[in-house]
Amino acid sequence: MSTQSDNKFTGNPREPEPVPLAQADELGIKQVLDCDGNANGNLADPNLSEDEVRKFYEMMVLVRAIDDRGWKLQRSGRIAFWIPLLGQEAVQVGVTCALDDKDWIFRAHRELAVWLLRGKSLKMLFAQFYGAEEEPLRGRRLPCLIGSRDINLISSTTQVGASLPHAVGAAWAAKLLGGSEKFLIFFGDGSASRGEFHSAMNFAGIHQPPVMMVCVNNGWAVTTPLDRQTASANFAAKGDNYGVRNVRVDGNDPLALYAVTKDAHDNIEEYGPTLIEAVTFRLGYHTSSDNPDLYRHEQECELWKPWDPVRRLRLYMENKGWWDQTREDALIALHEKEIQEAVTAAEAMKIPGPASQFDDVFAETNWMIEEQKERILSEVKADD
Amino acid sequence: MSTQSDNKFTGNPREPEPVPLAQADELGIKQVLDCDGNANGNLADPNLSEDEVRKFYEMMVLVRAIDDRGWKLQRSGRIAFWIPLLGQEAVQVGVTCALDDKDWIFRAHRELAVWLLRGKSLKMLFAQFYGAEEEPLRGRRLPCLIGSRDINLISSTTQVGASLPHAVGAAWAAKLLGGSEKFLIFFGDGSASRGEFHSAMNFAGIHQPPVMMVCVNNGWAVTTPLDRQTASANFAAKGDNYGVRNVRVDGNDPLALYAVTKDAHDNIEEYGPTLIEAVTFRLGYHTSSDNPDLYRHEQECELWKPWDPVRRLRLYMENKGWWDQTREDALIALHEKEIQEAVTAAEAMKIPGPASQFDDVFAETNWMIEEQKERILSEVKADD
Amino acid sequence: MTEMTVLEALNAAMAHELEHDPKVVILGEDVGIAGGIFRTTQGLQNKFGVDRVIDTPLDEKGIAAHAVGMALYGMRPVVEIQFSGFIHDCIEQIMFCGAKYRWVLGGEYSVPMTIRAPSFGGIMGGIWHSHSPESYFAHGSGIKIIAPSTPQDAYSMLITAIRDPDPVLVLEPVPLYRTLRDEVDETLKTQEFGKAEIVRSGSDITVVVYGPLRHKTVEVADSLAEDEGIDVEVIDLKTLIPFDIETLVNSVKRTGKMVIIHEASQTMGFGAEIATSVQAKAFGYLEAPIDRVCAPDVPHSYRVGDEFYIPNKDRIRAGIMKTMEAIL
Amino acid sequence: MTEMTVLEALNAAMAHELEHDPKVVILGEDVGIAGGIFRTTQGLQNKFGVDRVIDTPLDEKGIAAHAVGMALYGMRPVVEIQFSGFIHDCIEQIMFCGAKYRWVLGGEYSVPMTIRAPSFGGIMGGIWHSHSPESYFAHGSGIKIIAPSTPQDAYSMLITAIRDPDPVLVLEPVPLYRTLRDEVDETLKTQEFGKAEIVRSGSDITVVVYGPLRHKTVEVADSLAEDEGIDVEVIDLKTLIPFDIETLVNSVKRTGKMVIIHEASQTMGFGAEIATSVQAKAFGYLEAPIDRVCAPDVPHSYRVGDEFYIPNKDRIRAGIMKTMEAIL
Ligand SMILES: Cc1ncc(C[n+]2csc(CCOP(=O)(O)OP(=O)(O)O)c2C)c(N)n1
Ligand SMILES: Cc1ncc(C[n+]2csc(CCOP(=O)(O)OP(=O)(O)O)c2C)c(N)n1
Ligand SMILES: [Mg+2]
Ligand SMILES: [Mg+2]
Repeated sequence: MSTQSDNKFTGNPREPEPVPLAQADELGIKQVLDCDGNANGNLADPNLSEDEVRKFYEMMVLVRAIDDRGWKLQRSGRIAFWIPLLGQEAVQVGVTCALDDKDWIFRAHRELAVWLLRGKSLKMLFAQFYGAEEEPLRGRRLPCLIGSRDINLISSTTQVGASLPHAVGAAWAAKLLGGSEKFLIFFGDGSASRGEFHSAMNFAGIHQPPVMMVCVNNGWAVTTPLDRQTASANFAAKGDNYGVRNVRVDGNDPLALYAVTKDAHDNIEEYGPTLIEAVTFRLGYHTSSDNPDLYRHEQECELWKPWDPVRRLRLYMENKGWWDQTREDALIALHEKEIQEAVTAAEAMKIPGPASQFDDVFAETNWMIEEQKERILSEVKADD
Repeated sequence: MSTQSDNKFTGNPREPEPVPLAQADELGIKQVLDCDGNANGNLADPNLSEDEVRKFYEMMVLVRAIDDRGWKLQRSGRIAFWIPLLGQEAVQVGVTCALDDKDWIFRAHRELAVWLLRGKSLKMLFAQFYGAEEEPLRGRRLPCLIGSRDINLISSTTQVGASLPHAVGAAWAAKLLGGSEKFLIFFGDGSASRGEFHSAMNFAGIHQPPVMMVCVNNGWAVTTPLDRQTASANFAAKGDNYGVRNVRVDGNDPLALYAVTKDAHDNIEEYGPTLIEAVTFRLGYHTSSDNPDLYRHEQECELWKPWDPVRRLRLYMENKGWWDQTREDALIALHEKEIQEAVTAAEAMKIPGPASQFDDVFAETNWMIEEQKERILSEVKADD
Repeated sequence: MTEMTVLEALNAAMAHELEHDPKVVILGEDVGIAGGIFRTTQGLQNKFGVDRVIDTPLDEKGIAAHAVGMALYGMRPVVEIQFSGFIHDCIEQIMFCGAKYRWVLGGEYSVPMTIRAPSFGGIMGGIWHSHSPESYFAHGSGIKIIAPSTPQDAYSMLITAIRDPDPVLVLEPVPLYRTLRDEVDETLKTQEFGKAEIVRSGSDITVVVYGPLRHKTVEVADSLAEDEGIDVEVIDLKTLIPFDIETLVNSVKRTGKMVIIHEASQTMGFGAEIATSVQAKAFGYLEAPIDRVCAPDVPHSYRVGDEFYIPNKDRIRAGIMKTMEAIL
Repeated sequence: MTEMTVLEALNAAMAHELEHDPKVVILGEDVGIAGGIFRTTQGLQNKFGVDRVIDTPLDEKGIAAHAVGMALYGMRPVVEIQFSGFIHDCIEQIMFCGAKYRWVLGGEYSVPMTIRAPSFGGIMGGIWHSHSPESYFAHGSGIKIIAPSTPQDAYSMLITAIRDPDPVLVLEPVPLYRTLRDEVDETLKTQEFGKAEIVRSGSDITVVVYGPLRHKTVEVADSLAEDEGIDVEVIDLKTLIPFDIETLVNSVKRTGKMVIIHEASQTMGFGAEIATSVQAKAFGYLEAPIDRVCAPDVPHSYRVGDEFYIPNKDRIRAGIMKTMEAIL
């Protein structure tokens, strides 16, 4: 019987495991690209057009640049908090592009690309980071917890995993009412330990709503590695228990992610719900409050770098003759300019005062809230 | 995609499924006895001695007689509530007999045999049904929710499934502190839908405490059949997801239950925890408040009757020459007498007054409880 | 006008909404073929089908959570929690997801779900089958709480709850399900929340109550009028969040005294909020402290809970007399 | 005497108990190698090993539930909930399993578990990272609630909690973790629960507070003495269940006025219980209604919550003045 006690604790981060993406076949991981960007994996190249692949690539580069800027804004004290996405660009782009705009997406906490892929502006994105009054969530939520109804993007409720049944429930409702939307939720490996994973998978297996559940397995939940989270390293297979179709996919391979999600999406009538495990790695900090040096072996990031999704897709495009350094330089320059404009705009925006935050508790307010509001506003006004 | 909508509802109970015990081999169900009591199943006869088998049989007959009497007491208004066990005698007897007395058992709601197998009296059992002050739970709990520390039997907290992690946690504590006890919990197929099943299996898989989790799969949770509870009819296999060893066993075959539990128990150091799915059937009502005619096809009980655990073990004993009608008659008469004595004794007992129920909220009481107690006792006394 | 039990009124309300709004679904354990443990939904699955009256897995939290998702999409799910003693696993989902989504999502989404919680004691159910859950839902924000305790209120308030754009918790009076029968005017489909009812007007003391104890309290009031000449005003709160402060304050301004009666245990029971709010607004009119007659801070005992923990008539009477005598 | 921050005091308390009682274990998300999100358990796993300081799966309910089981066996698990905004999934397990087991099992078992809930606002955390969870645990029975807000109290009260034979919920003051440093007498291992502390004695008005606001309140009191000549008595409740009614009542008998201040939202916040209990026992001494200064019944906003929802000094001052002026 293997026990936790066998692991003598040394106080140092433990030696990293080999990168699972390097053993995609043995581990049942669907993969198009190898680490040099050649499409010779166990999954056929979806053969997207140059334009489409370029869109993937440019968006991955853009969200990486946003992440970089967000991090710096936090470090310099301009915004209070930041949730990095470094290394996880592929899953948000590949998956989102496989859906229709009318499909609903429930976010976890690292998927900024959905916002932009669905046509919202960089300016409003930074407005959310700054908590501006005019962004859809009106300064109520932590930076990065974006969402907006006009693009069918639902910001999570912060308790990780808790919205899994919301996605399943919404999909079930659409099915019952004859809606044509499909539903997708991103959630982390850590979040799967919560009861809602069990509930959501169970209901999904029984009622077969049009939902895709994307487990972004990045190997860590804050400081906790996978083998302290579950004794079964294969997340996808957890679907078997519930009669839910499932697939493991290279989470750093935008083409494989696109292909697998598109298949699940387009055949949802036949397949029912799919649990998609995207095997990836968080190259950055958990959040701006984190310090991975305390718990993660420095070697681990090094091992994953050859599997960097941006690098792999760039090599793929270069192999095809679709990309070169000139274009890269131009893209970087463009992003820098656009991001700077967004930052400048966001910094000029009004942040909410106390009054507007009293809205939206109910469709109609009540005497309790109004009385409290009046008192607080008067006390604050009286003294300031 | 199969959907619930395909099931056109008729308003009548649906046709019964075939009895899974009849297809034990195909369904991976461990079985010693066929339905005529011959030991020619896929699991070797544990070859228990005549005395041992007789003990099993007599206890199964006794709890069935208690169930019958309890039911009648409820129907005649002598006790307020009853939880039948008819048809599920084998699992409580076979499993309990495979453990040592020091091992902890967490109950679900139908296992009366543990109480008697561990040496507690019939009189105290009926005292609990009547809610007498002198029984260990002091009239606080519904009839049948028995438990007592001196036999390491823990009454459940009524929310079904909620005590699964308590059993795992207690086992984990024993392991950490070097205790030698092992732990076992009974829970129903319905209860496995709750989040605690997920938590308990997950922690058990990671930390490998000495615990056995017995899913008494009786096909129903009140009016809800298995396929509305989960899309995976094989409960045992759910252990795979969590790295928890698992086994399916004929839940109406006391010898198979004994053998499977004993194996899990004696090899717990090597195996780690085991999820045991006991496939059985509730022949009776869910509780005294239930009416199965509303939801269960009358044919279903008929199909299960040949698999009656009491009948099968009796045939086994008769085949061995260990049992005959004379002994049966004597046993029935003895039980009737003993039960009558217990009823008479229980009816003579004091039931608790309001005062004693204020104890045990905390190790030491506090002013809030004492002030409330004093007021209530005075108001009640003043007027009565 | 039709004579109905409380149970029949609830059933009729659900049937009406299922009939007239395709977005309404009923979800819960065993709500289907047999109509639930209490038979509140009897006949509904047969009439509206398995996609409108849905048997769920045994997972209260999962039920509530999926209903939140359905409601986000625009459905009006009506969740039955089999007994309110089993509702606590849903608190995070109801209070910190469902009830917060409107605000947290910038006002862009709403969660029009109804949670039916069969509550209160009196059926010898012991701790988990005799529960008053309101305190776990009355703090925080984003959910309404109602406690109808007549057939008419059950009918009109349940329909109102189903149509409400926000989450509503319905404390259903289990002990009255079959024991209370009265006329129901089915043309009164809705009833504004937040309005208390003066069930018996009186000038000597204000007694605030909600749930099944409303009826016992009126009986005690009547007998006090007869035996002692004390004229008790009995107010059934009916809506807990938002509660009808105006009616309470106006009453206590007339009577100068208030006793609050509920089945939930005393400490942090809803009586604490009523008392605190009322004294804040009517301090100068109070002739005696506001008193509470409640269950003690002890779990509900199978054997003695119904008889002694839930305020019985002796205790209600003694409680009223205590405040009356405090003045003398 | 050693100078410590609140965080260091909590760490020292756990280290001491781990060292001296083999039955003590720490459980929680990320409590191991990095010492938790806040580093409260820093160094403990390294010193005591992975079997005493245990990283759990991301499953608050599961953590609480397994700790209940460990405690039933006789261990003294100390559970860290990463942020108290995530504690609501544990309510059933803590309140309706852990806190009820002693009674429900006839007094034959006990559940000596401690739940550490990093609470209160002030770190721009928004709704889930700025939470005051006490109302969800103060109703019902079987659990104690404490809110230490000095290094000494953190040290002595956490040790007392770990040694307590019943479940104890510890509301830890996140905003003070690193910002408040003071002398700790490590020989004072325990501190009796249920005793409030008169932090500043005064004769004009009683102000009851708990948690981090204790410090702001004293500042306001000092400035009121200086600016207005008002002599405010500030009482830090420290234990919520069971709370120190005697100290509160004695104080209000002297001052005739009471204001309660807390970060939790107003309706059914713990102030409701304090006010109701105090008016019941000191009615004749009150010169004004008991007032509450709290967060509104609105979720905590990332942008404005810390500044305006949590009572700031302006609001505390205004609240005290309002009651003072009510008298004039
Ligand atoms: C219910 C709950 N518990 C704890 C937290 C604090 N927390 C935020 S993210 C996180 C880890 C999540 O891990 P995972 O699901 O794997 O996602 P990842 O951060 O790796 O993307 C934790 C513990 C939370 N947000 N919600
Ligand atoms: C959490 C919870 N929800 C609902 C109930 C009411 N209830 C009592 S037994 C039961 C069915 C349990 O089914 P199962 O676990 O299969 O056990 P069985 O009754 O079939 O033995 C239900 C729903 C409960 N006790 N606890
Ligand atoms: Mg992760
Ligand atoms: Mg069952």
